[in-house]
Amino acid sequence: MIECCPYPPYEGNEKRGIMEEALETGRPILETRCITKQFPRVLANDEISILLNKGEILSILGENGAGKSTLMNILYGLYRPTSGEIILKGKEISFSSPRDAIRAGLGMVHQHFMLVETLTVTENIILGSEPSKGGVIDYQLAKKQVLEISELYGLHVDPDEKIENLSVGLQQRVEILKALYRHAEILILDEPTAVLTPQEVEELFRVIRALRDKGVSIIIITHKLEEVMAISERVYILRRGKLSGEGDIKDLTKEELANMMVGRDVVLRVDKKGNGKKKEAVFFIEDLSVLKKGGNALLDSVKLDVSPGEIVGIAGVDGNGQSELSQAVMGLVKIDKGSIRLNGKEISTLSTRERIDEGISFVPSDRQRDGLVLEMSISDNIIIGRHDRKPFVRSAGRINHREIRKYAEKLAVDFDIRTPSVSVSAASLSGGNQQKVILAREFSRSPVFLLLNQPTRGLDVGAIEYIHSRIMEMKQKGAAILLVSLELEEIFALSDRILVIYEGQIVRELKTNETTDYEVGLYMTGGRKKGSLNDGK
Amino acid sequence: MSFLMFLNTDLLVATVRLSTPITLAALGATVCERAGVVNIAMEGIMIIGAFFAAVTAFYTGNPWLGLASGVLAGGIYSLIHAAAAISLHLDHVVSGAVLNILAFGITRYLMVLFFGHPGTSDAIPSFLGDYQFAVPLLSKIPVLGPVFFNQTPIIYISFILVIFLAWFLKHTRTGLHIRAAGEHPLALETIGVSVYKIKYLAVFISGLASGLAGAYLSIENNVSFTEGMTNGKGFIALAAMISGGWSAAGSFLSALFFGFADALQIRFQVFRIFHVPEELFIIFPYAATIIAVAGFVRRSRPPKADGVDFIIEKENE
Amino acid sequence: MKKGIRLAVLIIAAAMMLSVASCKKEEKKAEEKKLLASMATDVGGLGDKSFNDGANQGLELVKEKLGADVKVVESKQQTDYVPNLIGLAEDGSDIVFAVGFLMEQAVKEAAKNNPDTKFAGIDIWAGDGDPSNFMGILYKEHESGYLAGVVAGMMTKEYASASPKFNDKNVVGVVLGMFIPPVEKFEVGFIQGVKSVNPDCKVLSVTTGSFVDQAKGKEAALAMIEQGADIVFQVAGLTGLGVIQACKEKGVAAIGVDVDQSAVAPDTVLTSAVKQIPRTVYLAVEAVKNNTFTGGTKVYGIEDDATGISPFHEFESVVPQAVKDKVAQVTADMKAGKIKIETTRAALGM
Amino acid sequence: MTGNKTGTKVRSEREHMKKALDLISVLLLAAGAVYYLGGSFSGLAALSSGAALYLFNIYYFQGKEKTLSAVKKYLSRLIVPLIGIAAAVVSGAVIMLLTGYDPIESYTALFYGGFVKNWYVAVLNATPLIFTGLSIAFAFKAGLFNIGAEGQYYIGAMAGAWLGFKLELPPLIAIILVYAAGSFLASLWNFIPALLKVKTGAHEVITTMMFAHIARYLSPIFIRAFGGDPATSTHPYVTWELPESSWLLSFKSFIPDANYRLHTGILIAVAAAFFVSYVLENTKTGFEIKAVGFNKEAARVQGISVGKNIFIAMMFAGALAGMAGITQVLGLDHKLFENLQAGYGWNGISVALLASNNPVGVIFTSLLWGALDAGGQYMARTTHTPNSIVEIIKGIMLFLIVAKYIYIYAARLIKKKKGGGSV
Repeated sequence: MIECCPYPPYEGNEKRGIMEEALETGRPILETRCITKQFPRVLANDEISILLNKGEILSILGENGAGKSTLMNILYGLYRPTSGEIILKGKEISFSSPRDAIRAGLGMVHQHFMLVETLTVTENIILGSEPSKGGVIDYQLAKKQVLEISELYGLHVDPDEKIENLSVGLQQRVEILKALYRHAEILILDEPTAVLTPQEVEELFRVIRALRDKGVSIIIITHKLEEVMAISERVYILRRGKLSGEGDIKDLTKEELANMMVGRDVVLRVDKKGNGKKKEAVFFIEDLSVLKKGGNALLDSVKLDVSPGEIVGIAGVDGNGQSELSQAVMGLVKIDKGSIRLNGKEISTLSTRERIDEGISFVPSDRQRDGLVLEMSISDNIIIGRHDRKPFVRSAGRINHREIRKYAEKLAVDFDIRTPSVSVSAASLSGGNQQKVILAREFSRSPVFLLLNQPTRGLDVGAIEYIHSRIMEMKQKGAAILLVSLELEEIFALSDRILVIYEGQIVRELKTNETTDYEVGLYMTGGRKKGSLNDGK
Repeated sequence: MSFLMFLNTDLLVATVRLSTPITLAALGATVCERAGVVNIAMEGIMIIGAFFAAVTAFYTGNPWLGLASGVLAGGIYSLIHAAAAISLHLDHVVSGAVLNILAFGITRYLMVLFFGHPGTSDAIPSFLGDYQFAVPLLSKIPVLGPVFFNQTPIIYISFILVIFLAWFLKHTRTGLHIRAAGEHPLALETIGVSVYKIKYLAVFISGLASGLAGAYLSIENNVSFTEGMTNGKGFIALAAMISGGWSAAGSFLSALFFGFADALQIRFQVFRIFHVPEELFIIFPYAATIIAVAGFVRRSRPPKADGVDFIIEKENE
Repeated sequence: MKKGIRLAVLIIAAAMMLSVASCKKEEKKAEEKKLLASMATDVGGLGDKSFNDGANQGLELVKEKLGADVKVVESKQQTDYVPNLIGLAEDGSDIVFAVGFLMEQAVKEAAKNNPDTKFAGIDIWAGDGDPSNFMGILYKEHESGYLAGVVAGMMTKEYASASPKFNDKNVVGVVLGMFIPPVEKFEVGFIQGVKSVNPDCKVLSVTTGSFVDQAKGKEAALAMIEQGADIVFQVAGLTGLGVIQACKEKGVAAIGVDVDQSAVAPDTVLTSAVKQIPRTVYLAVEAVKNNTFTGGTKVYGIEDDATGISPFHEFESVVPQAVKDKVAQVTADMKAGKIKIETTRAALGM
Repeated sequence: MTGNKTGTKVRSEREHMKKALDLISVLLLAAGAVYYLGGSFSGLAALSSGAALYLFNIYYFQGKEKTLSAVKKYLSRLIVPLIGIAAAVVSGAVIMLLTGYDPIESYTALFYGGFVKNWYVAVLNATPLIFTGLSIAFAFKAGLFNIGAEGQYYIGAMAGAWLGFKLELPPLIAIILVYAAGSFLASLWNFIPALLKVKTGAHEVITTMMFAHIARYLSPIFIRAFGGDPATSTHPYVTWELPESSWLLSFKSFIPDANYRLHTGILIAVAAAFFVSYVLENTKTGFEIKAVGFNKEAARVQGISVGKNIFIAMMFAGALAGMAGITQVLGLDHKLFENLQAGYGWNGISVALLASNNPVGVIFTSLLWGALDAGGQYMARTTHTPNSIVEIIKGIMLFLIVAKYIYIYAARLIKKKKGGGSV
């Protein structure tokens, strides 16, 4: 056994009294001692000791990649720690699979929902703990049980609906029900607010508090300072796999937290100076509709315009037509009605290829699925789309590897892509660097119109800052930018105008400096009666 | 001569007989692929099943033991696929292709060992075709009676399996787990069910079913094993499963369709309706399948994680 | 782990010792020069219950009666033919048989390059330009087919009452494997035989497209039986086993092919249209032994007892004397060259 | 000034010399390959001296380290296949022992027969395999499984024979035209599967396989149409012989001791492999096909037409498999047999997988497969071991070489052992 002090001195932390205090009260339910997890190339957790009291809401704060998820996966039995111990209700335990963790009363709501989309709510909730007789599932009983629990905790959801037809908020609800169904006493929520509207976040917090009042102990993993301040009672801060601080919320300020999390002061404010007055719009969408196969509209008569040097934000809950909008702009989906014009030219009849040639650049939301060919090299990913253009191709379709390499190396420097070589595969890069490869490709085309769909999804603060600054640079250069994001923070940080999308319609247009995130959130959930666009002006 | 006189009950009975091995293999493949493991090894598994069924029936004189050993041999042989595709993370198609190649080598090698000569085995003393059984009353129903209720054991088993597997996938814990494993394996793993175990089980089930298909060929439909007697039926089963939309009932219907087309072409030849080379008749079921796939079968969706390798602990987090 | 390695080493060591031991045994080989007869199969390989197996049986016969050594090699693809034939010649064979019409080109090449070895080709024709150490052996399959047809034609109508196996529909059938020359000759001969004694009889015919698909053969036979066929002639190799099975289950009669197939289902196989490959193989080897081997084509037929039908075995009592007499008479006519039998469907206007 | 100039001059001289030596080594390698494939083992000497010169060149101009790293690079590529082959050979030996055959005698015959005695048969076997292997590998690169290569092979063979009869042209022109038109027809055989794939999403595994069955049963009809009169002809179920103008050149015409059956189709196959490799690595078409094969979505977003590239890949794959048939007819048989057990499409899958879909790798895996087949025949003839053992060994080999994860497990196990031992 490796010697490890249960309460290591944290960097710059003198408030050790809380720990001892908590221990003295004698109600810790879960404790980790010196958990270390070594992955082949990364030390993900380095001697982490935390303590959870019964019936409290605890936050674990840290950037992406700080090791929060690894720690939780260890607690949940998905990973085994390289060393260290876990103590549950005073007894040392070791989980060899999630099954053990679930039996011991742990429940987890993953950031990426662990729901099977083609199955119903009930099937998902009971999965793995099915009420059954001789292996045959008793669906009647299951449904009854699900309804009972959702009644008890006030988490209403239709038990017969398929997951793929539910909103994100409801899906999360199913995830929580899933844990409660297994009698979870400790509930771990991994980045629970990542895709929720402010209203949904509030609702979630209400649920969390209600759960706490019923005796459930809760761990929230997040990188959002505001949430930590709003919901939790105590917080641990992780940085690069190590505990960098902990404390009672009431004793801490936001700035202190930020400092402990990043190791420096963070300013998530971008200088939003425009370049003079508004110019004539270059990009128009009019009356754009995309219908589902069944007939109901995915996009319903969307109308918008973007001017050079302007960033227009599209705010909305996931699944309200954002992806169809970007697909329609890029020509990846058949549109049923409407027009898209760039520089006065109708582009809705053009192929994707021709649209790119007209000066559209696109950063897709799912970089691994739509943005990159992971198996191909970084240099190939940088020039893909222009792989058949000079100077990357000689006559007769022969590829000029030397030019490609030269160009990719230059962009790798320009966009700060950290890699030993541009000839390694894109799969070997971290998420932030992968996103930079996409930016390098798209921004270097000097687009007239730039479509960004969640450009910073899942990235850490440093990368977000960098990408935001590059976006502002494009704005300065006069690109017309349409920004689709699920993170209101990002919309507010970058855009000049905000369009709210709800069920395939643009329900509101708002000026960033004249509105609040709460108001936008209201429209995002269809909260107010769908007004005409002119109301906002 | 009445032009359509071959459209009779016998045609439907023949359809069932011709489609049974395809149905069985396609059912197995359905379970396998619903759990997220692509299986193109049915041809090989069938031939192994057919061989061991015949060998056992030959040496023991008991076709039921032959049935059991053929099914079991198929199951065991399919575990190679499970080990390769699940534990060794080999591409599923590659593993299946290897199994097909191996199966022909193995049976040819063993033929000489067991029977002293290659080609075809000696005839088994008693076969399952002797156990044809007419269900009282039901077999008297016009048309459908003889088709569905006056058949041999494995054909009955195949009917039961269609219903059972459809029910099994929908209504049992294991069925639910299998469906979840093919759609979102991590979701299953995170609630404490071993995805590997479920996948192994599904592959094993598919092996049993393909083994049964093989046994049908060698000890129920006929009385001896012949090298290569599957003659591409395993691949037709693959087609049936895909055009059946990865469902038990769909696979059954697609297999019936192919069997029907095949039965029909034989009758075309018997009646010599068109004076064209025989080979054009033989082609008919294959062409009909293409037309069916092109015309009637819409894009059906495979399980989301079908053929996707599942590794829990990623190397570089 | 270590144990595993040790075990592996042991196994390998054991393997080596064993093989060394077995090598030594074989070193002491008899010096005397025996006659060596060998054959190479076509891609169908042994176990085809047709010409490959037939030739193999011939060699067995040779081994037994002439005391010669024999050697058989199975070809897996077309490219194997020439090296296999030449290889057998180089191994010291006195005569090498090439089996199947697919090997024609190969065996002639091999013969040209190994003038000291005799070659023979089953189902292969030898022309004027071909080497003199090569003998082509052909058979009049249509004669066997014709005789089988005579029996079938009479039994299905005139003598249908002889056994409950026969009905009054006056229909018989032929199931073909793939449509290749020997198969066609059997079928065409059969049809003519049937028609010669029973002009109204309907002869159904199905090609299954495979020589190994028993299920398909069975289905084809069943489809014919449904239409009233009470005698089904199979010319389909292993696929034909399914045909016999179908006849057995449905209680009708089957006619086997190539060899006497009575043993497959004694109560079902009425007779078989045989092709005496073993006998002709034996004759060729004997000719080599007696130094009477000559090149050119040898066409074996009824006059050499190389074609014809097998005994009726269990049906001996069922088949009336009139039929047996007719068979004997037709056989005699054939030997006398009185009967002209077409060999292609085209000639029959099919 | 002067010093600088001399420096440039010296450098350029060195450059020239390097280039010249490189050229010589490439020529040696090429000539060696031609001779070796022609069955002449003197080619091996040329091959090895070419390789030695290549390494020497690196050593002389770039230093020891580069040489070592080059050697390492090539060796590291070979290590897994070699381990796989060795392990399969050992497993085969165990099976033989268990079933009462002598492994040493058998293997001696197998390898002597395959790589020495009947090496030319190995080359003949490999020729169509290279084409079908390339066809399948190329389709795999686009994310497609051309399981029906066998069918395209038949179409190619039929087209080759038909055009061979019809085109009465001078030798070289006839051959070029037969290849062009024949492979075009074979590629058309994949037109409907490609169309269905793009338009309705019908799985190519179903469609190409069904088309393979159809092609297989069309070939006897074709042969009857172009064969002699069965009643009188010398060889009734074979087509007529092609005119000599459309025969491929045989090796014997320039290597006197070559086997007279060995034809230069193998050189066309090797050239095709290098061509496919070039297309994939160095052209925009290859770039797009790989992008579509790896990630359809991302390719689409970048304006690469998925449908177009599926079409190109399917048609090109069809053409390659068709060339296997053409080569077999023009080179080896000079006529079309009814040979329904060719199996080149199936074995093509094996060689493609074994080569991890690397076109140049396909050459070597096809030769290995061809040699094992040829050796298996020799073994079956000279020993008592049945050659179906070769099929089993091939299957095991395939497993052990392709299942790279075995080696990761093994490495981990060894590491753990070591780690555990030291503490």
